[in-house]
Amino acid sequence: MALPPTVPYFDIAWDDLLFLTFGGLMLAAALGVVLGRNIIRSGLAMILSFAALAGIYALLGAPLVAAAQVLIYIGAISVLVLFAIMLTQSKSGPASLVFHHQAWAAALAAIVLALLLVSMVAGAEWPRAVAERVHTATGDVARLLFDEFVLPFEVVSVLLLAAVIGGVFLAKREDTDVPETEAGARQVTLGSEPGGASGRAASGIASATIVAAEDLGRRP
Amino acid sequence: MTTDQLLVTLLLALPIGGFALTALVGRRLYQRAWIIAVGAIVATWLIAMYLVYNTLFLNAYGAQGLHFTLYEWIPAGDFRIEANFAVDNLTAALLIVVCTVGMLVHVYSIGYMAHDPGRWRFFAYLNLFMFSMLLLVLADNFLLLFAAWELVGLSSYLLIGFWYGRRSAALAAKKAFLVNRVGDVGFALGIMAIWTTVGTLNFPEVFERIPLLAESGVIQPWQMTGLALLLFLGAVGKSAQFPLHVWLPDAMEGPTPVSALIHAATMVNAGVYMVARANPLFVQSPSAMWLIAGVGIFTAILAASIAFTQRDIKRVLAYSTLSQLGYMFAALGVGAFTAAIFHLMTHGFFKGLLFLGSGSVIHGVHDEQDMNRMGGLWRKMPITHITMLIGAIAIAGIPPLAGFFSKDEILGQAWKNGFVWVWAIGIVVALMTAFYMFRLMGKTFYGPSNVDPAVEPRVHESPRSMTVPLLLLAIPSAVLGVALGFPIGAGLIEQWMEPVFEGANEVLGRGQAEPFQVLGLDGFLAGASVAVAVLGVLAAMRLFGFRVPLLGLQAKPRPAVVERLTDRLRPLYTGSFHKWFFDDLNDLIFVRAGGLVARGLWWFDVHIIDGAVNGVAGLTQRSGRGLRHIQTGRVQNYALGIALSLIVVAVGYFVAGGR
Amino acid sequence: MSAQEWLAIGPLLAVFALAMLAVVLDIARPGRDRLVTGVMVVGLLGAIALTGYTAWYFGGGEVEVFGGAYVRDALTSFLDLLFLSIALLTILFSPDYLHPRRLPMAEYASTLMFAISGAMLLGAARDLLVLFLALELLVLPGYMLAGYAKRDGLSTEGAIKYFLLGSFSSAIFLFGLALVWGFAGSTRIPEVAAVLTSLDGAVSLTPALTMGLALLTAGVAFKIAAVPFHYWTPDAYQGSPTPVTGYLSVGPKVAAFALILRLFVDALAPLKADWVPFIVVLAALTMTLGNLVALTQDNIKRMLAYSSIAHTGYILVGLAAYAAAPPGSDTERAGLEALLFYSAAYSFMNLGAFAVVTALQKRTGVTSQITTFAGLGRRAPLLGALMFLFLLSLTGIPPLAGFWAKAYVIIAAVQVDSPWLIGLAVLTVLNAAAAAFYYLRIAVVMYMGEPSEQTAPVQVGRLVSAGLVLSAVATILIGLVPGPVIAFAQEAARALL
Amino acid sequence: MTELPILTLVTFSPLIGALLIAFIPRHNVQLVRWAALATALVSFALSLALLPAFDARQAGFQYVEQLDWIPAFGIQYKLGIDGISLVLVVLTTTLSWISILASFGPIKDRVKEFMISFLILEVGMIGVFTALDLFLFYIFFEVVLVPMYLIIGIWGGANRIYATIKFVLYTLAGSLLMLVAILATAFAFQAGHGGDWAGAFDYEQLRQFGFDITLQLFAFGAFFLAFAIKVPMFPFHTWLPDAHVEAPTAGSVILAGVLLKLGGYGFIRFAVGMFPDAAQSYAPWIIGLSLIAIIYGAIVALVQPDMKKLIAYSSVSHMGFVTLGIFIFQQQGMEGAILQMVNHGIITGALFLCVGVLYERTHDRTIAKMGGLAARTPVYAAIFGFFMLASIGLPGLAGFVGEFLVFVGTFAVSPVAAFSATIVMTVGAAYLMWMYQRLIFGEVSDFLKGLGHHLTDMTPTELVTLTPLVALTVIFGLFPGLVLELIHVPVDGILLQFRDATAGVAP
Amino acid sequence: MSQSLDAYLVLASLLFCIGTFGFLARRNAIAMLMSIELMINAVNLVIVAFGAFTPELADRASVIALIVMAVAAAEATVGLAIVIAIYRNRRTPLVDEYHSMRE
Repeated sequence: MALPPTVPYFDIAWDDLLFLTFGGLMLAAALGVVLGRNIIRSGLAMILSFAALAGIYALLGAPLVAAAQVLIYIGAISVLVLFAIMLTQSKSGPASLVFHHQAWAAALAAIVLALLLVSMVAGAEWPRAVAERVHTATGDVARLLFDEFVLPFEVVSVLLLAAVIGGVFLAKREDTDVPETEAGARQVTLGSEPGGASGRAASGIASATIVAAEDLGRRP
Repeated sequence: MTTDQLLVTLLLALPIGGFALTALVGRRLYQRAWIIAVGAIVATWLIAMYLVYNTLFLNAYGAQGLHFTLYEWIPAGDFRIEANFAVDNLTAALLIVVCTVGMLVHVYSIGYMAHDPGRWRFFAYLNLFMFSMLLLVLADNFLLLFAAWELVGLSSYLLIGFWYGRRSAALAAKKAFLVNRVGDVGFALGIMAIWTTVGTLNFPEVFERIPLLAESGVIQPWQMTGLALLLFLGAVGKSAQFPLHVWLPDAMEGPTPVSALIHAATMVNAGVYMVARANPLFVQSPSAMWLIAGVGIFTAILAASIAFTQRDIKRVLAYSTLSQLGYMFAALGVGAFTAAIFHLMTHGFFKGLLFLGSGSVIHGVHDEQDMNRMGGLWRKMPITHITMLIGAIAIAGIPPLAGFFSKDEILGQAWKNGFVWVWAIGIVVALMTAFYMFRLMGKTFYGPSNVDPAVEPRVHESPRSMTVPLLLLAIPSAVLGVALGFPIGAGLIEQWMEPVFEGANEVLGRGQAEPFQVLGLDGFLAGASVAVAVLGVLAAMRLFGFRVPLLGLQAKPRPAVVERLTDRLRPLYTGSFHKWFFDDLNDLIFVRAGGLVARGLWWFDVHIIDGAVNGVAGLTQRSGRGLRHIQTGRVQNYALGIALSLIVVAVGYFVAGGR
Repeated sequence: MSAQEWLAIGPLLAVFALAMLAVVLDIARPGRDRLVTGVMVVGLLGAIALTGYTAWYFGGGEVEVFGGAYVRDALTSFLDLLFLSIALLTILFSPDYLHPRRLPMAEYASTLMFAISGAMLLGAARDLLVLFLALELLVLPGYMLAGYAKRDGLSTEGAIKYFLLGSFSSAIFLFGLALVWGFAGSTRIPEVAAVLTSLDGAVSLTPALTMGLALLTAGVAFKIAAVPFHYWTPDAYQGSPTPVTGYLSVGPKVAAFALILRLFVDALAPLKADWVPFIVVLAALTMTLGNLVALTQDNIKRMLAYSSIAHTGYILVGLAAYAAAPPGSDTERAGLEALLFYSAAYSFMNLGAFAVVTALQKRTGVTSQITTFAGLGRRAPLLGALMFLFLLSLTGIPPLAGFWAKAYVIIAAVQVDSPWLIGLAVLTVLNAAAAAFYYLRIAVVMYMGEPSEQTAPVQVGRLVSAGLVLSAVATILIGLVPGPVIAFAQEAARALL
Repeated sequence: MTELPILTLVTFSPLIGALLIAFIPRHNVQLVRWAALATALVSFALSLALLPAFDARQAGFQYVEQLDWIPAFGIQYKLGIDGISLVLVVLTTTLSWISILASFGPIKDRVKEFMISFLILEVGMIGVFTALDLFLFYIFFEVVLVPMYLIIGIWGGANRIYATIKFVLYTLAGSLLMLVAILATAFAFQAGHGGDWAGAFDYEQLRQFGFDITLQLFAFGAFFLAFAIKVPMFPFHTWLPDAHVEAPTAGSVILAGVLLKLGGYGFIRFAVGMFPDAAQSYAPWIIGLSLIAIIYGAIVALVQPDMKKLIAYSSVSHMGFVTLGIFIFQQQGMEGAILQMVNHGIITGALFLCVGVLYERTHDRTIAKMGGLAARTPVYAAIFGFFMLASIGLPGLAGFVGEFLVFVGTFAVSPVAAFSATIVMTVGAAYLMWMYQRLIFGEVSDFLKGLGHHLTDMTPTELVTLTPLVALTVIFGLFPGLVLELIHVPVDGILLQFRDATAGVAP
Repeated sequence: MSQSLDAYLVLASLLFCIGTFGFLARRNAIAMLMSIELMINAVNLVIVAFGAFTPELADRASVIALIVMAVAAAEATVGLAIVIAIYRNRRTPLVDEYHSMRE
């Protein structure tokens, strides 16, 4: 069954429709991430945003990247983030706890930056770019990875290893958990989690991190 | 080095050696601390007399005198200064006074200082002074003269401040040095000017070139006047002329032999000597000469007026010295160089005599200097009395004693050279001089005794070491005038000084001196002098008493009349008594105002200059402290800062690279 | 890969190997900190020797590995030696601090080695992607080291500030890289440079490149802690365990300059006329603010943090001199030489200064307040003298290393025929004079103050002593005989141009 | 170079001594002291050994030692001396051993550190006078700062930290700017020689190289600031009173005796030697500042309550003569300036020693508290008086000739300047005499009476420190030719070059 | 529209700025971390978009994007570990409460 070349009634290309849909979804979800008062919902919005982005990757003819996006971001990173959220804060707080009082300035800065970036894009000429999209052959990617990109590939594995070793140490709970502070750190209790539980959860996230990281290390 | 050169060198070496030795070992000599110093000076005197004889009487060194160089002192490129010396007639004349008075003062001091624990210091200082003074008269270039100039100042400082424990002595010493320094500044500048314009500082060369340079216009008249006045400023300081006269009376804080030696007979004459020495230079500038005459005669009358009312015996003599020095400068100013030197010599002896006599008096009444607490001493101190009387007559200008000849010469020359006003003032001064000198004599030796009753019985004549010098000094005071100045205008002194002042006289257009006319102008002038002198003497005798032992003449003092007179002239009396308030004026200007300025500048230094320095440091610190606050400790602030900076950088790139 | 290529990457591999060895050793023999330390020291010495050998072997030539992504030239060798020395000194200083606080050595050493490998890779990369990865390999372990004393509230606070801001700037930097990459169409630096050169000068800066450049500038400015991107520095430095602070103040900073050399000087050189004004301004701001704020600090680590900001400013003067000089001139090279020389000199003296602080903190509970130093000149004369030496060098007193560093930077700046650079040189010396104040303040406390209450005898461990001696010798030697280092720096700079 | 590197020996002999002393146990104070003295005497002897073979008539530098140090920039290890350097080197070595001897008593705490600092200080000072490579010169110039910083800061008075930091910061600010100028000129030289660095820091070669006027103005400005602070010239002088007041006696002696001369030497050798045109342009201003310094320093000295402060301000005044003499560019002036440096070093050094002697006994320097010392300590009073008179500029003693030569030179160029400067003859005498009168004359003050038998006359050690200075003061006063002969040729050279260079430039 | 590189770049820019805003405005450490992930994703989108429109870069873009993802993962790992560590000390995830060190 052949689809019509354009979307019926709207007279826009299917591609464009998909682009607008995914793009709109992604931005909306991203806004949800930064504006949401409930941090858990923010996390979920992030997943949605990543998923929409995966759609855009697919639309751009990069299926491998799209797949990796789903696996890595949605499958691993987002989960980690959600774990961490659970661990540090369960309830949504009032706006004052969510936003810094410099939020208005932050908004202003972000808008100015956006204007700059958009105006840049509008006037840009890219000497190498072509008007038509090109498609990627997945096989070429693999070859490149072990030829031209062999050094980056190796470095990434080292990087992950380093992250794991350090991460495990930092997140590891120790029995002799005596705070030794130089100037006497301020103990501010805001979260609702009792200490013991948080400690155990920390070990959990650490191992999850290791798993995720090793997973990532193997996959590409 | 010839024998004579060696002798000149010895002339300097002996006293400085004496100084060094006495300073090092004098303390160990105890009572005989004087032995080295006096020995050295006696030897010096002998050598000096030999040289004087050679110069003046044998004319052994020719008209130019003996010149020689010891070594090169300052070799700085074109500025080459040698340590060179000269003995000519002028020097010889000075040597007579300096060495003779100096030697007698040394001897006199043996007795006078016998009981002072610091006597070794005293003799060392005296020797140092003799060295400096001899260097001054022997020096053959301006810088060496200047060096000696400063050294005599130093000796004077040391000797005035000899009793350092007395605050007044210390202050007087400092004052003397500093006031002298003011003059020295001028002298130094004059020397620089000479070197810059003439290119040398050696006397013979300078005096040879100066007339040529002035004639050819290389040195403009105004420059010449400036030059002369700068040098004269030095003379004003050293010879205590107005307005730098203030130090000399205070200098009487020193032991009396010092007053006699330095502040009457020798050092204060240095200014006169210098102007006389540099006569070829001064005569090039008539206006400078006029000013010198003016300053001289003004000082003469000013000082005389103060001497009227002083009570301290040494102060009267000090003001008298000022006054007589004023005469000498007046003489120099009117072009009567010979007369100036003549008066210098006679004055050196009789004023030395008077000072030593006053010292003897002070010694006799146990360190009392107030004349109101003396009186009637003629009986107890006969030698002192007689010798001082000779000195007083001499200074009053009564013939045939020494003062008459030299003073008359000055006044006569002033009239004849067209400075009638100088003569007029001079004659008034002569009157005053006679008066205050006999006021002194009357209050000290005649009339009723006002001596402290506790001391009265112990008043005695001084020991021989003191009286012998008095006697020895009385002789020249009495006869030197006749010996050198007779016949008037053609005496020995004229012959001696003729080669020295030949050039100057030529420039001033003065030919061979006319022979003295008893019945002409000369006679009139001489008569006037004698008349006022006698008048002054008589007036003083009438008011303050007198006594002529041999003739049995005597009069009682009349304090009541004196009282009435002073009451009638109260403002004048007060002014005179307070030395016309010069000291107060100086105190106001230099001490108080100067102190204020200094304090003001110090404040400026601490608060403005240093304040600026510390202010910059403080500002830096403060800005550092201010900038600390951007580090709030909150990550979001930091991030916002970074984001804003990023925007600035991006905009910057757009603006700067917007092509 | 040929043997030559293996040799070229030998030092890097060695450090990787050491990083893993540390963990393996810990697994095999848990808790043997001294063993780990020993192995690390020996290994690093070996690596240094190996680097020296490679440097000698390749001489002035260059070898490309991985298809040109990695290059070994004189610059690589220079930087490798420097980073390895930094690593060695840091390892020497650390046990005395870690052990009393019961912090394990193995993870520490491993993480440090990873960071160093990142630094070394930065100095050798000729590929934008590798540069980015190397940068991450450098900073990620850095975050963890900063928070290594994880029971210490200040340490973790510093770490999270460092991490958050660092990641933020990494994202910015990455965006910039992506734009440049999209513009140039290649990740290989020579190709990027070729594309940029081929552009006509008149239209060199398209909006896209402009934005890319802006993002990159901001990114690297953050990494070197240039004002106004410096905010993380004082907090991270103050919070970190003291030996880590020492490392952070030199390792990542010099490595970030290596990044600048490879990215800005190599790839973006054709655009240098566009970015030089920013470097000038950054340099001026950085040194001035660093010094001004350092004046008022009471905590020595924080003070040295601000001081290190100021030193960044001085190093930037060298970069500015390079950038402002006409292309191809000797002057251009002088700027780079100055940058390299300064980095080397600065590393030794700054590490030395931190090492003294570390030595004092062997006893737990010793704070970093400047008062800690009170009477040190009396309590531990040698330690005090060494501190004084390092402070003098930091001040720039001849004939120590720091003096030559400043002189070199200034000589590079005054060579450029530009009033801006002359002004920068003058600003540099004015800053140096102001800086003397706070360095001397420590000397004042050490020598002229009276010891405070807590005067326990200071014991300095053998390793720390060795490290201190090494730093001191380097500081003095570079001062007395700067010739060899200059020659090496010249060769390195030549390799770049 | 097969000959004995005698200049290196002279320069670094104190360093060797310092290193040896470092190995002497801390508690063996006496050995430390004597070792330091021995070291200083050795370097003194070595510096004297330079004299016999020195040819005063030969232009250029002698005993030159030259080694490449940093070939990349043409930086050399180059030492050499001419008459000016020689005189100042000997002055340094002389004052050094005297100062060390003078610290035997006063320095009781941390003697070892003191002696080491002092010897290193000596190295720096000698090095400044012998270095012929600008970079080397700069290094020595800076090296001096550190030990002096310690000497004032550790062994100084109550307010020592303020004083020492002020001293260092002030000096550093100036000298660092000079570094910029040195590097800029070196680069100009290099650029003028086709990019060849060889000789770019070599003083003799730089002198031959005509720098363009813009660079000269800039570089001279920087050099000027460095040296003006060191001299110190008004208005950069405020560090000096503080530093003097707080410094220990030996520190003050060296500070006044040698450190200030680094500035004067720098002016003559480098600022004028290398940038004659700029020197010409700036000269009127510098002369003006010198005159202000001369008079201002003297007037402010009048009202100082503290002996050391008074002498410090008198130093400002006296050093004004040095700058004045240099910048009138006239032979007598410049020779006078150098002579004045030497003489001021001796005399003011001695005055500080005298103050130290009194301070040792009274632990006070307030003039108002003293009085009548002549009665209690006659020898001290005599020696103090001697140096007071020398400082006033009494003919026959050392102070006079230099001062007068400066006057003469100044008068030849500008009578007005000379007029203003001579005022100080009076004021200068006034403050010293006033101080002397208050200290020495009059009745013994209550404060001194209270000290009882602690107020002793001078000890033999103190006499040994001061006697050589007395001798030198007399010798240089009577035979200034000893110094003038040595400096004549170099001064001629500098002025000749100055005239050649500025002949084309209208003033 | 979807055939235009510009459109993707605009989309990516907007996403980047939303991330920036989140980073600047949120107080919670994890929220900030998420914002950073958004920013990195924006860059990845730029990379893939370039790849899609530039023939030479087509394959390479995918590789680079994958590698960047891996880096992001490593960063997240480290970040979360640090967050956990500090949470254990401070008991709050609110970053602006961490201001023991300032000025």
